[in-house]
Amino acid sequence: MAMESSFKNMVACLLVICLVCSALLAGVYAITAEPIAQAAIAKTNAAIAEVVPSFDGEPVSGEVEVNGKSYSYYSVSKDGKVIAYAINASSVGFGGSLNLMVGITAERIVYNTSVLSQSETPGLGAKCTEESFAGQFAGFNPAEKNLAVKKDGGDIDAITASTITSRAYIEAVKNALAAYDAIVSTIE
Amino acid sequence: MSKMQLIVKGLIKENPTFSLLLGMCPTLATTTSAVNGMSMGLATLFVLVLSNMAISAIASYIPDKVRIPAYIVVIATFVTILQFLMQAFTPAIYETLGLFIPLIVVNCIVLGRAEAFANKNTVADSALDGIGIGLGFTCSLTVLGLVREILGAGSVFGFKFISGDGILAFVLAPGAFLALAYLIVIFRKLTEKKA
Amino acid sequence: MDKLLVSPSPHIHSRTSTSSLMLDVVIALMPVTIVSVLFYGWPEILVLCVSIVSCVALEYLITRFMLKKKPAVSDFSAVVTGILLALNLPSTTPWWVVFIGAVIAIGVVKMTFGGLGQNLFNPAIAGRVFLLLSFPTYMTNWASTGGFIKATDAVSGSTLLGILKEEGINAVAGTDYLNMLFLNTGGSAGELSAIAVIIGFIYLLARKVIKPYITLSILVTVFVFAGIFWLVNPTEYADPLFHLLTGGILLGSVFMATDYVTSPMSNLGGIIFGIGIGVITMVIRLFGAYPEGVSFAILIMNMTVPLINRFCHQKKYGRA
Amino acid sequence: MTTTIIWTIAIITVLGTVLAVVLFLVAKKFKVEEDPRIDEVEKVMPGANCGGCGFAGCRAFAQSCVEASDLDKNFCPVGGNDVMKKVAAVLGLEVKEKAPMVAVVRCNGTCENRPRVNDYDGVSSCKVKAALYSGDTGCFYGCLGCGDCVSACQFGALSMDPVTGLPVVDEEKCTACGACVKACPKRIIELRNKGPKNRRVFVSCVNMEKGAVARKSCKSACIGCGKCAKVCPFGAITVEHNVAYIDFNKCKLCKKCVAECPTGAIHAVNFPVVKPVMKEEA
Amino acid sequence: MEYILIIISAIFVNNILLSQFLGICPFLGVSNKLSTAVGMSGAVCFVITLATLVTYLLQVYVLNPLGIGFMQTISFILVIAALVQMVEIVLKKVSPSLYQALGIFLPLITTNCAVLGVALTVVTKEFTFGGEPHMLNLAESIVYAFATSVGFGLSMVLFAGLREQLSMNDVPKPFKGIPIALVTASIMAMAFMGFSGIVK
Amino acid sequence: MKNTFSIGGVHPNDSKISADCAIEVLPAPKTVYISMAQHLGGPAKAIVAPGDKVKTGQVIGEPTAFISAYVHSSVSGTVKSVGLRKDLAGIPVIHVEIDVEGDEWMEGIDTSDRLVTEIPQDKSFIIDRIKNNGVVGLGGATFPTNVKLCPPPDKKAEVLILNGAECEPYLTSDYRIMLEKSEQIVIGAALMKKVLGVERTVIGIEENKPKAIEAMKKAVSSLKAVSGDYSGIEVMTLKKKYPQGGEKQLIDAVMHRQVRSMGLPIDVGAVVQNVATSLAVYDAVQKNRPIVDNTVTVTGDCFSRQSNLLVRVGTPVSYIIDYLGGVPEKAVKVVSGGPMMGKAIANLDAATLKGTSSVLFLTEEQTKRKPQSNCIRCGKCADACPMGLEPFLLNKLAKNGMMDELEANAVQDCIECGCCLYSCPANIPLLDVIRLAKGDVIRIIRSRTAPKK
Amino acid sequence: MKHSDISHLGRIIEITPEFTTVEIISSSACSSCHAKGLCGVSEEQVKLISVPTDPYEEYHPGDEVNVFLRKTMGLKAVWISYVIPLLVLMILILSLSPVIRHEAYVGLAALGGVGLYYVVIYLLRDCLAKDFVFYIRKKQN
Ligand SMILES: Cc1cc2nc3c(=O)[nH]c(=O)nc-3n(C[C@H](O)[C@H](O)[C@H](O)COP(=O)(O)O)c2cc1C
Ligand SMILES: Cc1cc2nc3c(=O)[nH]c(=O)nc-3n(C[C@H](O)[C@H](O)[C@H](O)COP(=O)(O)O)c2cc1C
Ligand SMILES: Cc1cc2nc3c(=O)[nH]c(=O)nc-3n(C[C@H](O)[C@H](O)[C@H](O)COP(=O)(O)O)c2cc1C
Ligand SMILES: Cc1cc2nc3c(=O)[nH]c(=O)nc-3n(C[C@H](O)[C@H](O)[C@H](O)CO)c2cc1C
Ligand code: SF4
Ligand code: SF4
Ligand code: SF4
Ligand code: SF4
Ligand code: FES
Repeated sequence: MAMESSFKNMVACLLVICLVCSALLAGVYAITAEPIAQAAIAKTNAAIAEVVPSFDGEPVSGEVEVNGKSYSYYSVSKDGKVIAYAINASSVGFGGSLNLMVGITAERIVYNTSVLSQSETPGLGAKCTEESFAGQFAGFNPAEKNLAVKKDGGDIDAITASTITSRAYIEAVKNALAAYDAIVSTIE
Repeated sequence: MSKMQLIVKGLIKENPTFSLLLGMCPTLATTTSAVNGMSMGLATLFVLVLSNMAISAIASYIPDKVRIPAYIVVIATFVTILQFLMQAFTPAIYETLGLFIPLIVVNCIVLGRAEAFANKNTVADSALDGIGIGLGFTCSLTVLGLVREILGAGSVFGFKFISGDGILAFVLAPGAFLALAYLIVIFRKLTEKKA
Repeated sequence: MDKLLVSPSPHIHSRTSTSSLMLDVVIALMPVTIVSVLFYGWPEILVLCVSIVSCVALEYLITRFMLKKKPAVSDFSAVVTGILLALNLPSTTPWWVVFIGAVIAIGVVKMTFGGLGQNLFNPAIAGRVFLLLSFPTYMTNWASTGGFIKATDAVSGSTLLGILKEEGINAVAGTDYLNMLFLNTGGSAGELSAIAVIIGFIYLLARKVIKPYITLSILVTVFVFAGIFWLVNPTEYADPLFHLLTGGILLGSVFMATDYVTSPMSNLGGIIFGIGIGVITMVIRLFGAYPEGVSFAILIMNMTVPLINRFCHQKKYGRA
Repeated sequence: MTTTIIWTIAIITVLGTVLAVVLFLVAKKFKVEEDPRIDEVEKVMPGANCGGCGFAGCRAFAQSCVEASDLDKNFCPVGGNDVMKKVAAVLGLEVKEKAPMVAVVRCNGTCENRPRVNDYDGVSSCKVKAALYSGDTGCFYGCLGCGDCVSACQFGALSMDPVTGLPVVDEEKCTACGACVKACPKRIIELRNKGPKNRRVFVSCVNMEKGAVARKSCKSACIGCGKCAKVCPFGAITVEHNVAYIDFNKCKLCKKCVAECPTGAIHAVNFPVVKPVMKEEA
Repeated sequence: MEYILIIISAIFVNNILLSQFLGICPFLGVSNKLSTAVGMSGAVCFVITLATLVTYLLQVYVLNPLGIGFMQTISFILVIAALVQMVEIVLKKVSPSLYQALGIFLPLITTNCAVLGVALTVVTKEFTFGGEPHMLNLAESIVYAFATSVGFGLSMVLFAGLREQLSMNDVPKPFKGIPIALVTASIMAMAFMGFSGIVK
Repeated sequence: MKNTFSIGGVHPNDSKISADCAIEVLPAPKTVYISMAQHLGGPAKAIVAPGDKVKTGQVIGEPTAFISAYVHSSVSGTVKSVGLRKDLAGIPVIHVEIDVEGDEWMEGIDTSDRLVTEIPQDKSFIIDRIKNNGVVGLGGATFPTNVKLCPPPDKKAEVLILNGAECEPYLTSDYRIMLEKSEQIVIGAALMKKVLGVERTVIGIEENKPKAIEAMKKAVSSLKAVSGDYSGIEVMTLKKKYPQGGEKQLIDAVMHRQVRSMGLPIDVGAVVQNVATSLAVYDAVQKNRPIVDNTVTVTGDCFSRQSNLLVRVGTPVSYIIDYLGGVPEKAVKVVSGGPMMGKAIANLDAATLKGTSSVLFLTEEQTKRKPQSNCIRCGKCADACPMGLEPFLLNKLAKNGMMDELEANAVQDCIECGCCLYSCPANIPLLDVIRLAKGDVIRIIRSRTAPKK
Repeated sequence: MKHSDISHLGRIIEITPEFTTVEIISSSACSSCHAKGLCGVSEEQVKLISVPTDPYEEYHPGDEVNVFLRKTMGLKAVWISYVIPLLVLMILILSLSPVIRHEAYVGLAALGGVGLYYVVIYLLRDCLAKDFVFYIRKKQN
């Protein structure tokens, strides 16, 4: 059934298959490159939109350094005025790094937070994505309340049996606030 | 073998997960929930069907000795295409399944079907075979995911039916092995009776 | 006598039987059990009862209806498993969680492998670890449930090791060791009183139920390991005596690491096994996420038992 | 984008070609040439891997068939003639039909015929029992009743009859693999021709003791009186060491001996009118 | 210090078999005999590490500069397949007796999830190891691959020991073979979770 | 310091209830049945025919192989038949049946009680006497003593050990002869010492027989006064532990040396002989008296007439029992030998052999095996095994037919002492299984070491 | 067979007065598995093994034999062919990384080191050959 396995045959055959396949791949790549890029942008934008008040225009991305750590952020504006920053902040949780998008309004109030990526334990730390915990940060004003878990004397209810994750989440928000301060100070 | 049989055998007699115990890595890793399991199954189904068809089409032109590498190239191509498509259109699922999408390349089910079926049969039959085996794989992954989700999280396809948590161990690594072990035993018992 | 009985030699047998051995373990566990009941009261009795009853019942039902063999629950091994499982749980554990623990211990870890003597892992420990992974909330709630006698210290919601892990060494400074020896603060039933465990240990040794190698090598290893860290940095690490007297190390080393089925057969093997448990326990205690690591350590070393048995043999006659 | 496409094609092609070269080298060095017919033969084998054929397993048997120039020496007792015919068809060879065989228990020392004089209280194993003593009864030669043969049979063809204490062969299931023959320390089980319509005549006793002694320990013992040998028109019966033996190749199933035997030690099975006593032998 | 964290993490905390589920086929398939498991582990360690080295170089110095990083999957599988075969050829050329001994001792090594999985992980995943999330550099990648494969070997050898023991026990019939092996693996995974949190 | 062996061992209750019964002579029965297989090795060939008149001590069976022994008539009378008869285990063996008529001894046999203390100096004379009088080991194995006393020339014996341990519960026959025939035993030892050319002879006795120790010590010291031939003989007190009397264990206890696997005591310079054998050697050499009778302990907790009887070889067991009032009501098992290593008797009509040391009655409660349960891997069997084996492992390996592993784990070293089965709390028939496996493995080893064709 | 040996089934293909050549079929880690035939990754390769001819035993080409090797030798083979080069690789990478800036060179150097190691083995191949002694025994049925 199959062709004879001579050296020439084999090389030729693989060559052809490789050519066809790679051409096919390249083609599909060319077609999907655009949607992929858009999906990535859409994801970021969605994350931004989730954590800041409604805005117009495109978010403007920037970069700021605090204590040798650089943070990427997006400023959004409404009617030409910057109304909030969406800051990408991270910290180390129970299972690995915890990545948040933290929206902070111009009044230095946490507008909302959303989890970009996390590797906490499902059912435990992974609950940090749920409203019951993350919701506590919406509208959180660090000037009025203490940003810490109750166990540490703060005002945040920790996720049951996941103090570590809760602390990490708070840590990330604090980082975002620090970055916010840096952004504001560089602008001024 | 009728067309129907081609499909049905993959569900029971040659069920890749419970009866043949193939492709264990994705089976264990991606079944933290029914949806994840099903997505992985469908992704595999996609590659399986396309590669089966492609290989049955070109099998007669391939010298025997480069059979395997040629198949690998073909399969890898489809896997990469799948990656592109998922990245573009279902990025969230792509992210949860992570590493296990590219690893479809080394899934013995795919190469195994190419070797055992596709290279000897017509394109149409191979497609059906791919669908059958792929569906079998999808079903078992979904079932396994479902069991783990019900026990581990107290939900079905994401809808919680209890307040609070389930038996967390079932969504963790030990639960994967445990649930699979018992499902295999149950599967064996059930099919034994039929036979 | 009309027919002669014929059998291969020997024609007489010693009196020890599986059930007498297991009964000895149950007796040895009594001091610990009594202390825990006195201290934790009715809820502890409930946990104990649910645990023992479900272990025994599961063993009976599984042998009878799934393995289709004659049930051998009269050997008391399920009772031992039940008591040990209960002693490893907080008295606040809801009954259905205890039941799930029993299902894992007996149903999965023991009977799936073929029942008594065939299991590769310690059922009670595996059951406990499974619960710890599955219900961390219940499994870390050490609140007092009010016993028949009051202890001197008010009971906090955490074990000493938990406090040590969460809040650092200062939080546990000034713990009274004498107090720990007799009645500990917080912790699972089995961790309450060091002296009760030691009484059990002496009983088991005296009755020749266990040999001391495993237990002692664990304790010595923990002591040395903790001692080294303490000597290096006493402001961060607790002292070795603290580590010996808190947590489940005593209960684990006396009753759980010595389980015949899941520990090495030879004395040398037992010592290696014990050292392994000691080291892993301390690594988890000092560096891991969990405050206590005895259960994990025993379970991990259970995996090495076949290898240890393969390479450590009894000294043979006439072979160098 | 164009460069990306070009590079994609270039890299994959280069890698693919390299792979082809490597594989060519491998293929040249390590060629597998297993005769494909081995697989085919193996497919028609019963797959019991019991070793009854004298080979390690079905595959080894298949290999030996493929290599052999004729099939005279190879026979699969499990599959019997049917399978051998299929094998021959695959290989294009001739096969001689072999008379099908079946395991036969040559002891009728039922609890009734042979009173127990001892009780055994050791591990349930004929081998252990045989090494220890004569057995529970007066007959040193007879069945020990612990069922070593039953556990040796992987086809489920043997079972212990709780009433007689003797093994019973299920003729349907028995494949004549001979495992039980090897397992019995008293060598009571014999493979005999199944016979036309499964009819057989055989002496169901191996007791080598003198008549009186044999008779004392077991009512159905062959006492070696030789009456059967005299009456047999085909010379199929020999008496040696006080036991009669019927050569199944010579026996023409006339059943004359059956009537002649004073102790009923000769059994005729599957004949139209079966005496109720014989039933357990079926 | 970071290397030590990588090693502990890869061997114990995120064991490739018991927590990442890569390479389950050889885990279940070649673990019946201890000596084979030991030999297989040694061979797999070498293959994983070597494959990771080569694919790392390929990714970082060929694919990325050319802007075709997304071609990993297909090019890695080709490279690894060729590499595995090449080792075989080299060994045969270099010392026929060694080669013959291996032939008796070990089954052939095939490309599986473990080899490809580690190679892909190294070039796609960010790791923390106590510090900031970052991509691994060459040395870290190789240490990671090595440690992961040692983790593979460790679980494999322990598992083979347990299975040899199991093979002599009277496991209830429906559980014989793979199911009981999976239950065993489950309890092993449970035990290994005790290490969680030692390295973030 | 009390000596004992270094590995394993168990402590069953010693139950020496017949210890204080002096040896009684049992009148000869009407008919004796003398087995031709009374020793290890090839059975003897009967050289008498029905109708022949024989005298007590007359040779009726000749050895057929290097390892084999003479068999003598234990009574005088007429040979009635020569043929198969069932032995104690019910297995047919050639026996010579003799109708007893009077008690006429062969000429040349000194039947007087006179103690002959001077030791012949001619070694081959001693050996010939031992051989011709059919002396075999009476410690259990019935190995022809003359063969044991002629070690291969490249091996040198250093110590002769007399085995007076009698570590088996219930048995008291060795104990009684040590009390009643102490001098004869010591003289027998001196004879063997002479043949072997060893300097040192140790008589090992367990501490639970203080009277025997004392009697033997006294006999040694009084004989030392008689002649230089008795120098170097000592009595050693051993701790009570079963199986102290096992050859290998005794060597370990006395010499602190261990015989290698599959080796013989002579490899470490030891020769072990039972005290009763020593007595038989005395009789054979000094009195030219073959083994025609031996001491048999008849005992058991359920048995009221404890006795130590001097029994003619070939006496039916049922005769002995009837003489003492019949089988006790509660007995279910009759054992020939001790409860640990003895063989259950399946046929009470069978006759005693030279090596029959006891008839022991056991009740159902004492002996019936309890139902077996799963091995709990308690290691009690391994702790008990005096050979340092791991019976639980051997049992498993044997069940799985793993011959190579069985050999690697030294199943061939098992001495079948029964300690493992005795101590197993799960009542697993360890020794039953191990014994079979041992046989198979030894066969494999033999076939491997056998010269290639 | 001694317990410390491993065996592999093979077939004699050639006998010379000095060497007997046995062919063994090496199957992949997967192909001995029950799913063989469904799973095509299971390739098989033929490997030839030469064993000193035993003058006392009669073998014929085509005979099925078991090829034996000391188990420790199997482990030693793994050690030499895989583990040591792995160590060479690791040591080179770890020691060169801080010294050489460019990772690519470190990587290539390590690969070169492994190559060099195999060259050394090549030079020592005769020494090695002495260690690995195989023997064959007729397959017992
Ligand atoms: C398998 C497992 C996973 C865990 N995962 C997390 C986690 O993701 N986040 C977390 O904060 N704690 C986690 N924990 C719990 C911690 O180890 C620890 O018990 C907890 O942080 C302290 O309890 P508390 O929060 O009640 O003070 C986990 C525990 C287990 C057993
Ligand atoms: C477990 C075991 C226990 C034994 N116990 C005794 C014993 O108590 N007394 C004894 O004389 N021989 C005993 N023997 C037999 C001795 O090993 C050895 O065969 C005997 O002492 C040699 O002397 P003999 O040739 O005179 O019989 C025992 C053997 C074994 C294996
Ligand atoms: C995914 C998977 C892969 C397997 N691969 C192998 C293999 O490579 N080699 C092998 O011997 N068995 C393999 N097996 C089979 C089992 O490990 C085991 O050998 C089988 O269940 C029966 O074992 P036995 O025939 O040795 O008793 C595999 C099983 C599974 C589920
Ligand atoms: C000394 C000793 C210790 C035991 N320890 C345990 C134990 O820790 N956990 C347990 O489940 N059973 C234990 N058992 C009971 C029994 O051995 C256990 O259920 C078996 O593992 C079941 O096969 C113990 C028994 C003894 C004699
Ligand atoms: S006499 Fe014959 S039939 Fe009776 S038991 Fe013995 S062998 Fe069996
Ligand atoms: S009865 Fe005997 S011959 Fe027949 S199949 Fe069973 S073992 Fe084989
Ligand atoms: S009978 Fe054998 S295995 Fe058992 S204790 Fe005695 S020497 Fe050891
Ligand atoms: S004494 Fe019995 S239960 Fe204990 S290990 Fe030995 S065989 Fe097993
Ligand atoms: S599916 Fe992962 S190794 Fe086979």
